[in-house]
Amino acid sequence: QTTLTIGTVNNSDMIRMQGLTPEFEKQHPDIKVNWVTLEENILRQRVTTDIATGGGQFDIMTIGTYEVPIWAKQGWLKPLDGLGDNYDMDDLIPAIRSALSSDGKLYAAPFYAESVLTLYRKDLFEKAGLTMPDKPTWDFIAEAAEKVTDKDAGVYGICLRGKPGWGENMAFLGNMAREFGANYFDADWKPQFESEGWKKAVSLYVDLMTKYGPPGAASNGFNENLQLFGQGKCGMWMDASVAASFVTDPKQSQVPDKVGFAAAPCGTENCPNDGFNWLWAWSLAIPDSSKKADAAQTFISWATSKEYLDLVASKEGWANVPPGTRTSLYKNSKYTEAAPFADATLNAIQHANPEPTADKPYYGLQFAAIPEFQGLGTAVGQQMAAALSGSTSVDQALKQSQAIATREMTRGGYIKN
Amino acid sequence: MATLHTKNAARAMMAPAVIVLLIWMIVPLAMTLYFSTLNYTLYNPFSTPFVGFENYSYFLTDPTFLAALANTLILVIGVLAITVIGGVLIALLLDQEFYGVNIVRLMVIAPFFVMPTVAALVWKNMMMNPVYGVIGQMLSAIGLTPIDWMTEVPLLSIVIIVAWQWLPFATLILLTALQSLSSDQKEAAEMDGAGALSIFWYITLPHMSRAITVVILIQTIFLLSIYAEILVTTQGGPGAQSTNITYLVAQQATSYGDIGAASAGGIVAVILANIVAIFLVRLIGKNLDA
Amino acid sequence: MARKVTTGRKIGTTIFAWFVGLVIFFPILWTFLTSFKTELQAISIPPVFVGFDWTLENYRTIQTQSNYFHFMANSIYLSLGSTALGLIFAIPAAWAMAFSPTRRTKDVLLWMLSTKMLPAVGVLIPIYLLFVRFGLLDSRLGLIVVLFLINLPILVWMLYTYFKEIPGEILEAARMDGASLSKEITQVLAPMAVPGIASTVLLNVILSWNEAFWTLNLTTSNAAPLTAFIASFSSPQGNFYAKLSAASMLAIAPILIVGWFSQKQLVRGLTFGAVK
Amino acid sequence: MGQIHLEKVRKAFGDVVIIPDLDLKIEDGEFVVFVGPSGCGKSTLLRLIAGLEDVTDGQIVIDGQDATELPPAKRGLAMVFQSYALYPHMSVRKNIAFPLKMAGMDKAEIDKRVDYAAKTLNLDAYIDRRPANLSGGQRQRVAIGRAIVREPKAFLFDEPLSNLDAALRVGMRLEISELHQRLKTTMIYVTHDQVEAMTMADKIVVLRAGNIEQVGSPLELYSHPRNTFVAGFIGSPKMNLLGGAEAEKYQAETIGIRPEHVRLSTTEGSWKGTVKVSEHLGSDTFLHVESPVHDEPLTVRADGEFPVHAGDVVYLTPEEDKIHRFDGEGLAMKTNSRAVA
Amino acid sequence: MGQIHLEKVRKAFGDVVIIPDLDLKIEDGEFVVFVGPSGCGKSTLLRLIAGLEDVTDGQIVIDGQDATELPPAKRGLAMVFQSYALYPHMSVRKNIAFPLKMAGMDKAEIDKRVDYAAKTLNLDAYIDRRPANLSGGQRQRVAIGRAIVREPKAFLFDEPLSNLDAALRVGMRLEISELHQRLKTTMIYVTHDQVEAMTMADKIVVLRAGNIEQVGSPLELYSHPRNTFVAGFIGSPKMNLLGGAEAEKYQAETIGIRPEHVRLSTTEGSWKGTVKVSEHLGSDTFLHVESPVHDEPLTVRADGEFPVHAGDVVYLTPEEDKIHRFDGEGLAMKTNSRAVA
Ligand SMILES: Nc1ncnc2c1ncn2[C@@H]1O[C@H](COP(=O)(O)OP(=O)(O)OP(=O)(O)O)[C@@H](O)[C@H]1O
Ligand SMILES: Nc1ncnc2c1ncn2[C@@H]1O[C@H](COP(=O)(O)OP(=O)(O)OP(=O)(O)O)[C@@H](O)[C@H]1O
Ligand SMILES: [Mg+2]
Ligand SMILES: [Mg+2]
Repeated sequence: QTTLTIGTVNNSDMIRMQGLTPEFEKQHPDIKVNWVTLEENILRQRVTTDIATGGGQFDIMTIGTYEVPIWAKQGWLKPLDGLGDNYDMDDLIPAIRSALSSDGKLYAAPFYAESVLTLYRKDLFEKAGLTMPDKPTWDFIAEAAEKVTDKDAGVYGICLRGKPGWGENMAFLGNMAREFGANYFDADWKPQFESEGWKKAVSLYVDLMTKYGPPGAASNGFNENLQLFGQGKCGMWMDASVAASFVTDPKQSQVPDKVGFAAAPCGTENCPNDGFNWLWAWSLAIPDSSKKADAAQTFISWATSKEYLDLVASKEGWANVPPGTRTSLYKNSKYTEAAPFADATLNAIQHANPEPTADKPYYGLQFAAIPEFQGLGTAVGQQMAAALSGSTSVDQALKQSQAIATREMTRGGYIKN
Repeated sequence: MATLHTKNAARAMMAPAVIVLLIWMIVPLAMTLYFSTLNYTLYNPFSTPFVGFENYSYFLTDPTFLAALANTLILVIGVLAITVIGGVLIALLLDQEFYGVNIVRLMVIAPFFVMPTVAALVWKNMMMNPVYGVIGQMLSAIGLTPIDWMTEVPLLSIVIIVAWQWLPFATLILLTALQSLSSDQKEAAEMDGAGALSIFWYITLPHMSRAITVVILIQTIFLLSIYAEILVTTQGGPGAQSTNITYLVAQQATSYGDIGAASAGGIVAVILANIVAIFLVRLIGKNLDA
Repeated sequence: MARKVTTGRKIGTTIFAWFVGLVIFFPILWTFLTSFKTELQAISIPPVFVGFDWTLENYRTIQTQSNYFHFMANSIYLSLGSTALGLIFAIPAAWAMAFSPTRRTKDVLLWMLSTKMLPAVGVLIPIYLLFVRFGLLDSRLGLIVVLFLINLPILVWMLYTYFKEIPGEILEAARMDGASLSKEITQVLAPMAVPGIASTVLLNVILSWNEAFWTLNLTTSNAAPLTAFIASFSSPQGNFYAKLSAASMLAIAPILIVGWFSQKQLVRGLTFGAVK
Repeated sequence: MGQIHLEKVRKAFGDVVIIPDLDLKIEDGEFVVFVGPSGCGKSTLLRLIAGLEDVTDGQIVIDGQDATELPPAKRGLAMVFQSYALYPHMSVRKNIAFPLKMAGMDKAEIDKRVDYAAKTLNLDAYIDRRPANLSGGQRQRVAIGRAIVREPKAFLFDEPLSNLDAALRVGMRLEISELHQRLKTTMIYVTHDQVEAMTMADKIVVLRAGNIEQVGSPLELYSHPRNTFVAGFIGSPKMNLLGGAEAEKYQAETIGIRPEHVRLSTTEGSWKGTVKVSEHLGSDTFLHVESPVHDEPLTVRADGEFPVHAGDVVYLTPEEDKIHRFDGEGLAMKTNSRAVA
Repeated sequence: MGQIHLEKVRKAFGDVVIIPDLDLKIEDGEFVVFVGPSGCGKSTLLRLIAGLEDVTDGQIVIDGQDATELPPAKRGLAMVFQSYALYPHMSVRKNIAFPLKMAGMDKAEIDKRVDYAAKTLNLDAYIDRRPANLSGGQRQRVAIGRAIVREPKAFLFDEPLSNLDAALRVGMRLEISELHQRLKTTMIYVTHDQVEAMTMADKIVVLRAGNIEQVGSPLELYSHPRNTFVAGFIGSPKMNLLGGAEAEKYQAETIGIRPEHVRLSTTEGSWKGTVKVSEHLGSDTFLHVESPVHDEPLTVRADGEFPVHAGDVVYLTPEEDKIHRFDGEGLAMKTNSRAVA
């Protein structure tokens, strides 16, 4: 008998998967699954240390689109070439598949994926006489935020991430900056934080949040915003598309049927990817050090298969299946009926293209898939939070960010001098 | 107590503890020293060229280094101030006669048993959250704007959380010290015409000085390495407003994966800690004849 | 002791002291209450104190999601194991320092304490590499050794200050009576120092129980204690206050109860010779 | 001034009555010593006078003014504790100055008084030391110094010498006596040391279980103990108390004879006995003699060296006129009548 | 057996020499008392004999066998500590049994011996109590019990009675003396109590700063002190030591006269003086008399009550044949020659 140790984040889809393991073990009596569920930051720290030192503690790791290309390049991951004949790799949404592949080989299987959406309160918009366009612009968002805000009633026009971190506020701000036409780095890896796009984006962000945002926005992450929105305190919220399933769940939200979904807003005329500058997929990968690669592939194949989606649907309902990985799911009418956000999500994911381009030397959208990004992004995120909390000005924060980033990129050897 | 035989025995008995601690100190320290001279990142652990003091200059020129140094001191001193002053006051309170003294005592010491991570999580989410936190709601209820603790006063928030955890420790030690004050001395002072305040100031407080020193010594050791509380609450931000040296070092390792810089930072932290230690030893030298 | 405390004053003190006690205890009390709410009640505004539907749902969810007792058992193993190991090393050392002091005793003691000032993160990678090399990752033994080492200085100091209170003459008497060194320690010193040893044990157990850096970084699942348990409930996606509260209560309850029951011991030992 | 009157003073701790109704008048300038067995309430009584304990009932009048409800500081008394209760963190100077500082006296005046007190008590050389660096006798003097600077109405001493070694005790005893002669301030002194009580007191108060057994000058108590308790308590070695036939000879229930009032001979005398233990001090010889007249050994003292040893036979002759007679209740009987025999 | 010879024993702590070259022979069965001022090295000497400290130089020979290097347990000596050093966590029975258990004696034999010791010391009733529940005297007895069960070659006592109160001290003193008479084991006893030294010792060793000043029987020391130090140290109250003109009369540098060897009169005598302090114990009267013959007050003892008080004039007449003469180095001079005057 083989025991697989799986390190995973404590997100609800993973926890659900953990709950369904007995089904897997029933099908594969020779495999036992041992879950290590940890909070995201701690998990990342654990698996990074482990894989870099060859600790061999995990057979399967839950990692994201950020780590996969970097680790694959180091040869730390086993290519997933034994997922089985029924796996139907072509069914994976191409953007996701490409994000998880290196040299044409898949290194991690997507468990669920997300892009960015604009969630808004239909009832409040109606009251304010507003209609959300399919592709809103930031001008419209600003206007709407102002109109919807009613601080006496505890309603804030807009809720956005403010908590510092490369996967927290920077995920959003990186995305927003791109909507204004800016990247993290130029083609020569020079950081771009003092460019026009960043300035516009961050100024607008700080401006909106100070005027129409909830108190304590600088420490709001996904969860805090989810709570706020769920309690009907937010008029709009731009965030990861998974949010959609939470806010429409009556057990978690007080406004399940009042939520509308739209594309992420755009800041410039022809914004890249139609504004969808966010792509993330929590994926399962096998470290090269694992001695149980076969069993691990068996498990991954099960957990990311179509059958798994059916299994979740049969136990928990279609609205709760992990979204964003398979095209077939979005063709399934049972799903699209149960999940009002299905179209918006698919649309967002399909439009997000993480490939490098002429002016963007890195892989990834709301992040740059280079090892330095994690630290750099977090440090910059701290500056943004400082700007948001008012302890520094936007210009100052961007200048600092530029300095920090330049320092790191120089140390990393990207910038030659 | 001092024949050659017992002296030799004593040496032999001390050896195991000293040796294991020496190993525990030296082996990682040597490795750290070695790593601190390499360009060693977690993302490329196979090529680790020797770079001399580059990591040190990189760490020491980190724009947040000085801020972190200052924050470390503020954190240590702030927590010490709160716990010592609060500890003295609560000890005085618990030394009084009142109904339910034992229950109040249990309530006061409870935070000491709470894991730092749990303490930080509870305070961050359930106490200090500006919208859902109890403090925020109470402020709203009386018509004030809730404070956004983690962004407006991040360092203070951490000081409060850490002080909450250590207050029982200080209280317990100071209470014992208080209760060990011979009633003779208090009575003598009373006969000498001292009022309650004078007794406290001239008799009780000096009597507790040794206990206060011990509280300071022990707490400083733990406070210098505060990490979990920051990680869970502010993650050092906003900016570097709540980054201490330990957190800065940790960031090098965990978020940049830069083991070279983290090692250099670790060595710097050790040096700083030793400076503090020397200072402490001076401070307690006369008060703590070991 | 001398003169009467008036009832009025006593009542005043009572009210004030209870207020202070409740303020300090409030976060724990609130966590306790929240752990019995539903997620929505947990974040309801204004907050509800007792007028909610008490539910055990959170505890049930937690138990199905992760095996609490496995983590708790590890916490017990680790804290007791490291403490036992610590005593084996610390008692002789403290004996030597207390009863055969030299000019350097104090320096050695302070040096020992200063080893605690090393920032753990600075040496994480070296230790991790060593653990990989010796195959100690995720083993209870490895963690017991680490916890033992980080707490040893405190252990030695506590025992030292405690032993110093014991008159050396008694040990000399034992020596005159023909006791060997090991008998002197096991049959005379240790039984006399039982209260001190007990409080040392208690403090060490608490510190080991709550240690969250090494226990998180060096374990995966077999040896993972409650600190890792908490890490799986601290900020998942979605509303989590109630579940977090329940998990928090589960993580701290054992040590809190032990601590409350043995607080007298703890207080006595905690004084680190601060009180003469 | 320092007149202290206790009127029907009663003290109970909870239900336990320690001092049942006690009356005592202490006149100005008197040196009063409280003696009594351990636990009889000496310290309690002193603390009641000091105001460190509340009386359960009764009045304490100091200099004609009711002080029962006054806090200690307001009574104008100074106390020297058995433990000295010096402030360990203050220098000798600061210790002595403390009561004056508390009284808000100005710096110059304080210094003057402290210097004077230090000189009087030979403490000048140690004035800047901490108590921990002083010998027992020096500490004692600091405690007294702290008491005298205040010029109190009366001094209260609770076994102040019991922590000192024998030699020092003799010296300090003389110092306190001299101090009293010089200051003429009322002093109340608790001790369980015979010699201290006898040599220092103007008036000894013998207490038993919170009751006063006898009050009088030392020699009064020595010569005319009111009852067997006082007889046995005052004098060292203890008075020999005999009952039975020997007592009947004197028409008493019990007779008492002090060791120094028995004549010793190796050849003849009233009572024949065997030496059980002999203690030869050079200056005196104490014999513990077993004799048929009493079931416990009789203690006898001879001046100088009396060369007998354990097992030797000796004859004892009590000095007739030094025999004390007690009745059935242990009370002294009027005249010392001769033996009828 | 219990013969202990110290040969050229030297002890230094670091650079400080506490005992410089000391020779002493203690014969089997002797009761030897060490006396001397505080800090003179009495305890150190005892601990050297016990083996609790290493000698710096010299030899300790016990029963003819060199024990210098032997650990305490192997020397066959038992020690009773000043603090008694009982094992607080063991019952009286276990305390007494401990040395036997350490010696690996079998259970039945241990019980037999412990019971016997307990009976001897009247401890049967407390045999299962812990030391904390015993009175001072009982604890003392347990400590002795623990020493006697081992049937040691010699007992070492370090001020065993100094923690007891006066009354108990007398009783325990007698008990130890009796024990010695019964066991006839060598005993070495440290004290600073005059009375204990005089009454218990077969042989007193007077120490000063680690040197032996005189060794002899109590009465030898009392009557023939070898020098002024011993003269002043043995006897209580202290011998009066006079220099100057009075001494010259006796062709000596210093003369000494004990308080009990001075006759007192209110009318006539050799020396006229004024009473500075008078202490009336009933049984004795001690006078401290200021006289032109000496700059410090002379101490004089009168038997019984001698009714003079501070300020009265008295006349003192030393008993000629009791005068001690000392030369310039403080050493006693051979014969007591008469005054020439
Ligand atoms: N605070 C108290 N509560 C209860 N009982 C007390 C208290 N203080 C003293 N006692 C009791 O009162 C009695 C008298 O005590 P006190 O200290 O006055 O005796 P003492 O004559 O000074 O004895 P000693 O000679 O031992 O000092 C004792 O039986 C003691 O136990
Ligand atoms: N371990 C030690 N280190 C240094 N000096 C010491 C040590 N033990 C004793 N001394 C010194 O040796 C001298 C003799 O000490 P010891 O205890 O033998 O005196 P003592 O005659 O027993 O005095 P006391 O009558 O006060 O008990 C003292 O001056 C003391 O300070
Ligand atoms: Mg008393
Ligand atoms: Mg001694």
